[in-house]
Amino acid sequence: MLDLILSKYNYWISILLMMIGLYGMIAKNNLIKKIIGMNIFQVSVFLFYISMGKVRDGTAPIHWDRALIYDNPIPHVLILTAIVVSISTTAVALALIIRIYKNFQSIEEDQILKVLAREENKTDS
Amino acid sequence: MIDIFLLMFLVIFSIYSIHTEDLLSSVIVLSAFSFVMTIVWTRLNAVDVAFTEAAVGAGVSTIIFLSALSRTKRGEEKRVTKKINIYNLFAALIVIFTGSVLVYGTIDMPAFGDIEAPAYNVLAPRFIIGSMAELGIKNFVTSILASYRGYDTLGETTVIFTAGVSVVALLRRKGGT
Amino acid sequence: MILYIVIIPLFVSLLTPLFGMFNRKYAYFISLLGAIITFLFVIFTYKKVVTHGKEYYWFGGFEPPFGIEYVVDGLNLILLLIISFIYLLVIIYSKKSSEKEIEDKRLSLFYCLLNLFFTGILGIVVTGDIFNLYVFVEIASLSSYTLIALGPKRQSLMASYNYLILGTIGATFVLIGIGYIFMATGSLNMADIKSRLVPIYHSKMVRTAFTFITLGLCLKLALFPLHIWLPNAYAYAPSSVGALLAATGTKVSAYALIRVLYSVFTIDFDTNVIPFNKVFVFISLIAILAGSFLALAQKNLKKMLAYSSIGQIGYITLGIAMSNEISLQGSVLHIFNHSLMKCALFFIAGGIFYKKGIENINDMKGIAKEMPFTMAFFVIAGLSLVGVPLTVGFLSKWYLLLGAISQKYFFVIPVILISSLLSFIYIWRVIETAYFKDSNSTKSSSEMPLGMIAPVAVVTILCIYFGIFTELPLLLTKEAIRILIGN
Amino acid sequence: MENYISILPAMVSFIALISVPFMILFRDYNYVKEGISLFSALLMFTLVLLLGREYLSERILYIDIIKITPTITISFRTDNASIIFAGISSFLWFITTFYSIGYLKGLNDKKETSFYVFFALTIFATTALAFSANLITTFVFYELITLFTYPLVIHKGTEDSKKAGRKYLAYLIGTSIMFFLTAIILTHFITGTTFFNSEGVFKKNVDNNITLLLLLLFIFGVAKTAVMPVHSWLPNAMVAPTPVSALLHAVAVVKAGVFVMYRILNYIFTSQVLLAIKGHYILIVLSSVTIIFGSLIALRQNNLKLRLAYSTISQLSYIILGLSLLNEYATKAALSHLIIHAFSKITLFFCAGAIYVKSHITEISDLEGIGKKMPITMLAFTFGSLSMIGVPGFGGFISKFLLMKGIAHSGNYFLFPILGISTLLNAFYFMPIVFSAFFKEYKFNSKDPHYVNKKYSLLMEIPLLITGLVTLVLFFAFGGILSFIGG
Repeated sequence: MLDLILSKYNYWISILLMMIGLYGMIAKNNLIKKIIGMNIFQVSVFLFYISMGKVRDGTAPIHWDRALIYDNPIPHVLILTAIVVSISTTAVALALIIRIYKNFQSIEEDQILKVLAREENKTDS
Repeated sequence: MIDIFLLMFLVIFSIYSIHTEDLLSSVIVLSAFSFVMTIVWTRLNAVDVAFTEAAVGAGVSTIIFLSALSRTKRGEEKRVTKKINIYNLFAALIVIFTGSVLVYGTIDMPAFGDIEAPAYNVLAPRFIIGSMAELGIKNFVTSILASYRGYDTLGETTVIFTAGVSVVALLRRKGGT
Repeated sequence: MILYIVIIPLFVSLLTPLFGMFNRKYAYFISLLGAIITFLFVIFTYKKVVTHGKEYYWFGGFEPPFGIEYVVDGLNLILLLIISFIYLLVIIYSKKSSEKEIEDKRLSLFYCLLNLFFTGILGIVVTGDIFNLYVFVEIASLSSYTLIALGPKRQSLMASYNYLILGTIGATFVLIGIGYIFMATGSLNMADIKSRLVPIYHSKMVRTAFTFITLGLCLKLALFPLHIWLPNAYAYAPSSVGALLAATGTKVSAYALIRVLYSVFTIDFDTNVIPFNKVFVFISLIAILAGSFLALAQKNLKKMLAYSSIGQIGYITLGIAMSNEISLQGSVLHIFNHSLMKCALFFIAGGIFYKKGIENINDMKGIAKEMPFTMAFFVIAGLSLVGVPLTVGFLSKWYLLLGAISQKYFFVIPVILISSLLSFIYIWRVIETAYFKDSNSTKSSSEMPLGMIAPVAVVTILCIYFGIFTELPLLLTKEAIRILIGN
Repeated sequence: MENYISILPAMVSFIALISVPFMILFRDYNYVKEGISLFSALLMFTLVLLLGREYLSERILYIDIIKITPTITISFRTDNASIIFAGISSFLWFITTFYSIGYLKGLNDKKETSFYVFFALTIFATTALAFSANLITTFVFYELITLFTYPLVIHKGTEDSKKAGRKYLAYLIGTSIMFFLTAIILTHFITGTTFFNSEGVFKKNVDNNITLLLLLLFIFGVAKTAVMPVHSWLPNAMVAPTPVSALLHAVAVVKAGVFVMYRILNYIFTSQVLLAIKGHYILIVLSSVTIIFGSLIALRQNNLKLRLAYSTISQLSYIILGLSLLNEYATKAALSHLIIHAFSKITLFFCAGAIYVKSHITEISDLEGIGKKMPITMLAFTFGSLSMIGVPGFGGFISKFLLMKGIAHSGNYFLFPILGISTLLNAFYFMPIVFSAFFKEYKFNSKDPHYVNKKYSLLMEIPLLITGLVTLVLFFAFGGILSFIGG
């Protein structure tokens, strides 16, 4: 059991981090806070991938004459792509938030939803 | 041992970043989180990724956050209503569920650093050998990125382009072209 | 050949803002040209696939699983056809509609994003590499977030934001799932993964991977409890975008789900190793009923259509879940058919908004006198949604029923019938208001402009055409499922 | 020549459909529009006669119009029952058109075009139903009848009529989708076919309980038969203009239900199967109950049209009873009652409409002495009533006589008293009207004493006299028709 925990501690921690991020994304009311949670969530997934690429006694995946074992380069490649995706999503999200703030003078979800609900009632009646 | 410490730092930073009500400090701590992550990745020999994260995650991302904050509001509003608590409980349930599925999946994973893991034995050898032999590129990550999985990179560029166009489309002011 | 299908829209998306700087009209014409050329390439591919059975492209010449592979077989061929066709119509339709709904200065960027979205969904459809799939999912998602946010009302911003949050959760779940799969198999090529997975089906990693990819795709697909982002997103997006998303967006996610369930995993895994399919059938049935009931409660026409989409997505997943050849065929047919009819219905809702500025059903009293053709098309597309024989909607529902019966899931029959009845009621509510209530205005006629009504006419006629001349869709889907299950 | 003939069953119904665009085109020219209606009715009747000749020369015509899937087709065929049904519908369409001209003009109706259009459409669906060769085709046209009659039901445009219209739709569409369609799907699943076959489609190995379940589903699904738990839509539909009640809710629509029942009992189940599972007793009991209770409720109605409606409910069950006795005489009785009731009931409705146009009287208690003002109308009314009661010398006697023969043959002697009571009840609710109309003093209608509308009365009186006389003629000319039925 102890072996199980110790041999995979990187994964456990990255899962813990993911869950912290995911919680922030779902539970927080502030729009920017959600995006912060999203960042943590995604970066933790990246940590999970990178941990997967590590090989015991491996060296960095760069050609080296004295190297015996290289680390797995594939997760690195995938994560390079994913980081870019993540930052792009963040940028779009923040741009959206700026627009939302301009329109509603608020970045609190429940306040905005209240305003919207009021508007909807008005158009219906 | 230092790895454990770094990981603990990550946990603390992330919790603080989510928890604090001051958005500015939250962003700064997020940046620190990214920075520690960079160190962790360097220690895991993922040099290229660490570089990128340092530049993009800790750098650019923080700047974007800060500029967004400057255009909106700094503080998160305090609220102690009961309704939100039920909502939080619901969120916690989802998170616990997802987390437990993930943990379940981790049980029979190859151990950390296992050289026998399939992830290392199916595609990787070809890439590691082929990089020098087929392409003559020393950095395997570069060779995979640019050639074997070049289309991902094109996709990645497209994503950046999309984000750029989106930001311009969203934030373009009235009267501009 | 396949490469061009994805590259051309991407290239066009680069050109639109460039030319848009000189004159905004160029952006539209280039997009139109791009859409036509892409459609021609798809037709070309169609002919090749029909004769050769399969078309593939290895990026950079590296053979799979090492390089990224593009594959077009029966299943994604159908998706390619419907997507590129609908996209072409949407571009034609969006000329007038977007000029009215979107600020002038954003117009060229709007077309750019439309093209990027198109690139994304085409990429999802053709790629044979599971990580590449994720990248394309993100391209399509990012562009759709912005497209929704460009909608005419300020509700669109929150709709877009909610979609962004849930969409990102979905996409990241897929990413996690891919990570677990990679860990278990070491491969990223779908076909390769499939063969490597078989001996390790009982691994917990594989099950977790399966759970996460399915969950993530269901979020994107807006399957019932995960649907909350969809109604607002569709209803408040610009009309042409709403139609595009409804007709192609969720369909592509459904396609991705089928691919993952049947080309990465196998029926054996889905049904025997884990009890996934049984659960999934029930979720789908709940989705069908819930979507139909919620649609009944809506006052806003576009929202009603959006909730109806949630019910219809339930049909698609029902066919996927029952996992026999007939039900899968029904599911693919429903993807095809629902694209046609929802496209028509959203086009019509957008046209009414364009001409009269109204969205609420109660305000549409007597509108059939002013827009006789539009409402006639609405009746046809609406009946197709109900599933009346001689329209496309019937065929897919019939196959789903046959699939259910051959699986001995008899409880599916009343659910499908009740939901058809419900959809008849909500469609009828619109028809009744439009035809049999006295209008307040005295205007005699105000049809949509030709550029908008022509696409509506085309899809509506196809709704009837493929309902009567069913050989082509039946043949294509049958072949597609044969390949999908056979391998 | 061969092809031309075999397409005829499909063509007959399409005549009515083709007339529709012309009516819309000439909507501003009243006489042209009416001319088109009359012409197509005549053409249709001629073609039906032609088909009857073909049938007598023992050529069964059959054609597939559309093949949706190999087992689901839209197909048409001819036989004696379909020719009879189509013949009555087209002939009475002709007569009713004359009558409607007078009725609509007399009431100064503004929505003439929509009236004629939907009338023609309903006739189209009815005749197409008559020639349907399988359950799917039947279902399609069965639903179309409901949809096409809805605008006629709410023709007046008042809130009451809309409410009634909604109930009409809810009943007919609801039952048909929930039960009829389920039954069709299950039948298709069990037997692999939906085609009418005089040997039946159920093989011996089908479980009795399932067959029984299917029978029940069919009985409740075909609500147009107005058998008693599913009858209440019919009185509701009486808000429609009287020509509609006359042709559609006394002939076309309800007879469509009965006709479908005939097809199902004889061409899906067959008497052997039904006798084996004793399923016909369900029908016998239901129809006996309906016969008695329909008459009892009719007795309590003071509104003339409502009394006629409940009488229709009761009379339709004679036909159902005839069908469910499963012997040659009873079936003959059913088919002949289909004809006789059509002529008798349409006469009665015509009279009700003529009275309404002339004096705006709707209640029976106000009819005293009306026979002195409208002798021709009330004479025809008397003929119709006598035929309904089954007095010798009128057509109604023949079918009742045959029915008794059928009962005797089947051995269910307990049905005799039911028939007797029902005949008495018939006399009770018709004869007082006739007596008070002829033998009581004419009172001024207190509501609007000066209202006597004499315009166009001849256009109404001639048709109702013709149909009234036909009930008389049928008694003497029945030998020929009977031999046609028997053949």
